[in-house]
Amino acid sequence: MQTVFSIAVDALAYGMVLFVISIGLSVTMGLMRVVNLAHGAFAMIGGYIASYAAHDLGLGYAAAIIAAVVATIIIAIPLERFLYRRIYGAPELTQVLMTIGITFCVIGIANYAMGPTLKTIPLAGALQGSADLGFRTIPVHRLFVILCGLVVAVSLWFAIDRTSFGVKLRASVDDAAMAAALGVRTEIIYAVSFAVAVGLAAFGGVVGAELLPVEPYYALRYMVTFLVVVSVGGAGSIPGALIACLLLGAIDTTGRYLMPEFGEFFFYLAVIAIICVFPRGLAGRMK
Amino acid sequence: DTIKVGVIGPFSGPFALQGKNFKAGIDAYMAVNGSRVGNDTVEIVYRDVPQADPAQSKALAQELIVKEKVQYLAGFYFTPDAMAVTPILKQGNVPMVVMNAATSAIVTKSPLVVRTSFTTWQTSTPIAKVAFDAGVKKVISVVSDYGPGIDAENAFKTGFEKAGGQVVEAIRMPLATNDFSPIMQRIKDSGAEGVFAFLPSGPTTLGFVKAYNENGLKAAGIKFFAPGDLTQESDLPALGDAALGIQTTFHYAVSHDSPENKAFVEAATKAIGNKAELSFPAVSAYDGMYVIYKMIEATGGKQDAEKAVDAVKGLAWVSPRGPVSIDPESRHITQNIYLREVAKTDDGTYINKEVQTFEKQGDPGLAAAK
Amino acid sequence: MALVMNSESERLQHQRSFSGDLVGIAVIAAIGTIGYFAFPDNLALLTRIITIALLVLSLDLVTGYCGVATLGHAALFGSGAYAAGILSAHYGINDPLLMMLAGIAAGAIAGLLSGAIILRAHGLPQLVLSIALIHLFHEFANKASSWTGGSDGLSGIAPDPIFGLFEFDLYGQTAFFFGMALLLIVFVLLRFLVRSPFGMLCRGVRQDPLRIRAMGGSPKAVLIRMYVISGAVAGVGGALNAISTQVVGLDSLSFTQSAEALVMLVLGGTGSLFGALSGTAIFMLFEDYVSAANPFHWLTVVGALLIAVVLFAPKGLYGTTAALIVRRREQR
Amino acid sequence: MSPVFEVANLRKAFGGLAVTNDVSLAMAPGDRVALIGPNGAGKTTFVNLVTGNLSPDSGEVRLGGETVTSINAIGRVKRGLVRSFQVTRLFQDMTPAEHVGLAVLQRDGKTRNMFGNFLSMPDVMAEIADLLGKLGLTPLMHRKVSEIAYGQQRLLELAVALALKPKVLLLDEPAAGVPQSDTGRIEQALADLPGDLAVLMIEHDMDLVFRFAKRVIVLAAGAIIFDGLPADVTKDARVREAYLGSYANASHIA
Amino acid sequence: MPAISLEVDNLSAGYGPTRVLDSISFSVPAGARLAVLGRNGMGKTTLLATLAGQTRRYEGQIRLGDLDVTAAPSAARAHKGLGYVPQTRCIFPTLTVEENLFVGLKARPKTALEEAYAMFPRLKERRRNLGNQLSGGEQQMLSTARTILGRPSVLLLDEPLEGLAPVICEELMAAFAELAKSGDMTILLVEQRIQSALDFADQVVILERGRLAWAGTPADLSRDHQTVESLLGVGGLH
Ligand SMILES: Nc1ncnc2c1ncn2[C@@H]1O[C@H](COP(=O)(O)OP(=O)(O)OP(=O)(O)O)[C@@H](O)[C@H]1O
Ligand SMILES: Nc1ncnc2c1ncn2[C@@H]1O[C@H](COP(=O)(O)OP(=O)(O)OP(=O)(O)O)[C@@H](O)[C@H]1O
Ligand SMILES: CC(C)C[C@H](N)C(=O)O
Ligand SMILES: [Mg+2]
Ligand SMILES: [Mg+2]
Repeated sequence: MQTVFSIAVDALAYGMVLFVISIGLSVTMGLMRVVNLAHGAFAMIGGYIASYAAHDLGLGYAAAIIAAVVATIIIAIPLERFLYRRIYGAPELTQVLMTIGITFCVIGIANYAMGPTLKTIPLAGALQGSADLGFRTIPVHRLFVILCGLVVAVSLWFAIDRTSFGVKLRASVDDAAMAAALGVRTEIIYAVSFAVAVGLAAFGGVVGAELLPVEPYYALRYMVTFLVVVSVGGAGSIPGALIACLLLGAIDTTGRYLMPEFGEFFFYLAVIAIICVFPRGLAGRMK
Repeated sequence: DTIKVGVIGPFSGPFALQGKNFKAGIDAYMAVNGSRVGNDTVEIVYRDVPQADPAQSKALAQELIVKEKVQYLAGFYFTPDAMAVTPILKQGNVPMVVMNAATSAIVTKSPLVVRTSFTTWQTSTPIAKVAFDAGVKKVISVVSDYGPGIDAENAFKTGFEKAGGQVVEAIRMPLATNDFSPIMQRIKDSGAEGVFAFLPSGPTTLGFVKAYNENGLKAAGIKFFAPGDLTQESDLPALGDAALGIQTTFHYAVSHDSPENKAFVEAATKAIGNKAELSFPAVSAYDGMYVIYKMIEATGGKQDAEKAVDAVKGLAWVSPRGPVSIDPESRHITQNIYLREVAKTDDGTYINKEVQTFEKQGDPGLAAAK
Repeated sequence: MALVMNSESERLQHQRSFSGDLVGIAVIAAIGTIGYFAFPDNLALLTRIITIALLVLSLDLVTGYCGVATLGHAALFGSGAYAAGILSAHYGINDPLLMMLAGIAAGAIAGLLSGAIILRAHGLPQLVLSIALIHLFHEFANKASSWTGGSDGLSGIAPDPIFGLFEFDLYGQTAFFFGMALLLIVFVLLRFLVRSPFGMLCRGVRQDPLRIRAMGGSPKAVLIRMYVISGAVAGVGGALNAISTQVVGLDSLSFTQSAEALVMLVLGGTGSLFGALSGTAIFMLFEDYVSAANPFHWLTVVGALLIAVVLFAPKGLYGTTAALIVRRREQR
Repeated sequence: MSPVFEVANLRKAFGGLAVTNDVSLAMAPGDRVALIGPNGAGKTTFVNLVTGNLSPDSGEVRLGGETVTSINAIGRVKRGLVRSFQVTRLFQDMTPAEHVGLAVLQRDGKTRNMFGNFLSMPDVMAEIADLLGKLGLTPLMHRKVSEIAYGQQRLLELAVALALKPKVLLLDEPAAGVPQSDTGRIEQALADLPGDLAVLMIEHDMDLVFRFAKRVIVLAAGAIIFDGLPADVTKDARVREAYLGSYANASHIA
Repeated sequence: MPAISLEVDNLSAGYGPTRVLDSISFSVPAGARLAVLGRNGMGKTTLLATLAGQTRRYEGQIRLGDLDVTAAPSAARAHKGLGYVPQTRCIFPTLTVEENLFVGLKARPKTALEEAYAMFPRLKERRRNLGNQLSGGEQQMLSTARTILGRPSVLLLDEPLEGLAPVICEELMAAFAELAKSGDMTILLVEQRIQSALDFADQVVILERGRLAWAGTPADLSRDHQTVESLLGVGGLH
């Protein structure tokens, strides 16, 4: 029984980490309909900046997170303006090509500039160590990630479903030309959404660095994971992504506990099963 | 004349760090010993195979031999990449010096293969004895589920059971595991007193070691044993305090205390640019170059693979890692394996501190395969 | 009257497309010959390009012609490679043609299996199904190491000389000509296929499956059939890979290989056989060139190439060039 | 004559909204029926149910006496039930010739052919030329659909349906978006259809409806409120109020 | 209040290299109702789309009142008072009816939605439905209502009656007439139902292969049987 609880706690924590890291991709992919394979690249840039801010500038954890988010957005602005703007509404495969290209470049540059070794982001004192749950301990940092996940989920859901910005964003994505004809300044809407997505990527990259350490190949190494959780949830749906992360986190964790040697099988079989039952993802918006 | 040496390794992509170490070792050797052997100038031609890809490796090797007219092939981080090239060595009249790939069988695929690195069997066998001597009788083995991991598991199990211990459970986990909490739970539940782990050096080791601490295994006194892949020097800064005290066996530590190593580290640091990036492939590459220079000397710069390989059979010298020799039978390197413990130095850097030496270890893997 | 005139012009058009076929074959053969003389000591690279070109052609059949998004197409390729390899390494059947047949059969079966799973969803979820599938194939091959050699690769493949005459040599001549012949045969067959009523139906399925249903056609059945054909083509590539390299590694069944094939296809231009061929050749030659020039930082340059292609040739290198030529011709 | 097409007690609700509410009707070979009704009355939904694009909550669909309720859309097409779409569904980068060619080949079961080329099949080409000629699309037959105007696409939509040689043809607003100058072509094409074909047409263009239909069915809020002769429909008060408006008073109705 | 009108000068436009509109010039006084007629494929849709800033303009000027909007992007034109109801309706499929309308509101308060519901009660019933679940006619209503909510000063209507029941058509044309009269709204109407268009309009232009082939009043047109026959291809008007 205790083992079951224990696995459940691990699953929840792991699922939330996945959620925090991939949710930005759900925004670009589901709402902006850009298959942004460079999501991991932005997460990685965030991680590098935080690591630099903490180690070399001596900033604290919170300040490092903010610096990472802001700086990553600043880096992303020219990319949005000159590259991404060209592929909004383009065929998916074209987007794949462009964003893979960006990823390759980022990997190359990171490798050159930062070196190929792992980078860490020192945690704030309060987040170090473990908390006692009674039947087991759990790293405090994981609790922090769970909290972050919840906050991000609720605020994103609100912004997209309940604000006029959200409506305009969804309208622009459905039919950019028509939205513009109705007076929606689609370029600004897109730019802001992209900035939010990139900011979330950077945030996820920093907060998730305990599990997915920052190194140049990060940008591609976890791409599949991000893509899978977002699509299983149904791109663009915040609750969907949350459920998918928790579900896949649970399957992965349980599989790894019960039969580690078949862990991959469990995970991917589950993915196939879920998509066969929900061909649009758990809560996919209709096209 | 110019003698070309073709080096195939992962110079970009996820293993770029290891490829960089190949280059650092080679550069260091040539910086120290010059690029001339007799009347010939040695020139290195690098080719990149970012991830294990035998077809690519073979195509590049073929190109190196046929087009670049290299007289020696070297490098090879991954076993399949090395395996793919062995069939063409004879026809190409080219010896191959393996600078990393760690599966025992490679040397049996062609008589023209010489290896200056290690095998996973070689580095994982001594730790079994260490574990047993430390009073641990029940161990759980946790390895990455691929060739080298399975080698490590078998090597440890063979050694540990021979010593009288018991491997209570052997877990193989996928290479792409990010969250190790469930594995740690398994370890706890197994009732083992120690854990033997093999993970390839790189990002995943960080999560593993952290999980070991954070899930309270360290606190519970479950001892940690591994071959040195898990604590390669370039990963240590990231692992930080979490790795302190972990015991590993390996053929080389950057902190090895000898004049040869001091010279090597200095040259290699200059070559790689940042000492923190230095790791074990560099020393295998350095010694690989030593072997190649000896081959060139022996053949007088003429292309004669068989003669070249014969010349280094039984060759013994003092490497930065300590005294080594090429076993004339297997053409694999015989070397000391060291027990090391992760420690923090006064200037705040982390090192693998050598605490015990197992001298003149051959490759037990070949024998086991028979 | 109008009818006569029309069928007249139709016939002309048909003839033109037929001569187009001949030109296509001639172009491929010519490029092959040029390659042979331009890189006489790099035939291994050319052979590798041919192998991958077969994979990319096969991917084009499902992605370009049928609109199935997949990042798992190497499953078909790898199955072919392992089948041919296992036949030789474990059963000692070393005849290259038999190995080729085994590759084709295994590729087709893998195609059937992949198709049955991947076609259960569309768009992004479909892409993810394909990713899951390729990981399952990969894991399976890793686990079945007594058959496949696991991560160490399957070695011990020793193909006999073709027809007992042409031995596979260090210079890669035999492998190159063998590959070239296969590529030409496959290309001609595919040319017929994509022009045929079946090919037209596939294009219809890509654009609007619901429309096809309303015409009484079953998109699923069409796609599955195409997947099997695609598997056979990928199987040819896989078997050629096994025969020419004599090793099969897990990478031939990997996500990376699949993704790379997709990148090459999009780079050349989807939905045309020449797009697939030119994409493969250009990408691999470019990669070979820059990675030899700077093995350490070439990835950045390749990334820049991909970005540049999207910016300046959004329909792919071949697709954009072809569109330009057509436009020129129309304007004249 | 026995009905070729029959619907019995068909029901469908989306959430709480009963869009098709116990609809029954039958058509005999040669029937020319117009289905009219207010926007959102459930006409398109009815077609979708009948063709198998939607599955009904209850009720039955019969084709030539055979119950096809459990047969999928493709099977129903193969049995001769063909529809056109209210919003054109065409293959954007194919030409009209290819559209019709594909329909003809599919109808004749020739799309398994992996080697031929329809351009070299004289019978197929003749049929294409004939059909496109009737609808005035001959000059455009080798243009991509994406480059031809919407009105012409509507005509092509009809051509594709006709190419399948249906027994029962369901047309969803075939004339919407077609200019008056060209509705004549549609009428002519419909007039040329084989006499034993049953046609059900949804249309809001009353002039066309009254010229075409021998029988008019009015659907409102998912239920049939009128089924009878065109001459009588304008006299029905409910229909006038719900649908026709002042049109019913206009002089030009036969 | 300055009378805003629309002025087009020597406008040419098309798709990529295909030129569809050829040197079109005309001007519409404020509050006018202009019918744009022409047979299939003559460029009516292209003209409206170009005015709305959605196709490629080759040359020529477009002025909205005193403002030159030739180079302005679509959204800016909308804010300057241009409203466009496209032929293909362009409903946002994943937005609900209410959200669709909301986009058209621009900066007006949400309560203004009631105007649309008053015009089309059917939409109010369906307001929580997604755009792609609407019937054809409902989509047409939504498209029209959505644009009108933005209170444009110049309204471009591309076949707004397509797919609507006769009774709705009548109501809608009456509503347009009302808007033009009371709201100072200038309306350009493209319509296949020539009679409805002529009943509504006070000016008519006819396009023929991308050129302006005829301009005048509805009354003129009714008398000019030859033009009707040759440019519109119908046998005569009643
Ligand atoms: N995207 C496009 N690319 C190329 N040509 C186009 C495109 N769209 C329309 N055309 C061409 O432009 C011409 C004018 O089309 P347009 O849609 O403006 O006609 P229209 O007068 O609105 O016709 P309809 O009454 O059928 O709606 C047509 O000949 C058409 O073939
Ligand atoms: N998937 C769906 N979910 C919810 N409601 C739907 C769905 N599909 C259709 N409806 C509703 O059902 C009603 C009937 O739609 P239908 O398309 O059948 O109308 P119609 O009679 O064809 O109208 P029109 O003449 O305007 O085309 C409409 O009110 C529509 O909003
Ligand atoms: C443990 C690693 C250094 C082994 C290496 N990857 C090989 O394939 O042999
Ligand atoms: Mg309808
Ligand atoms: Mg139009």
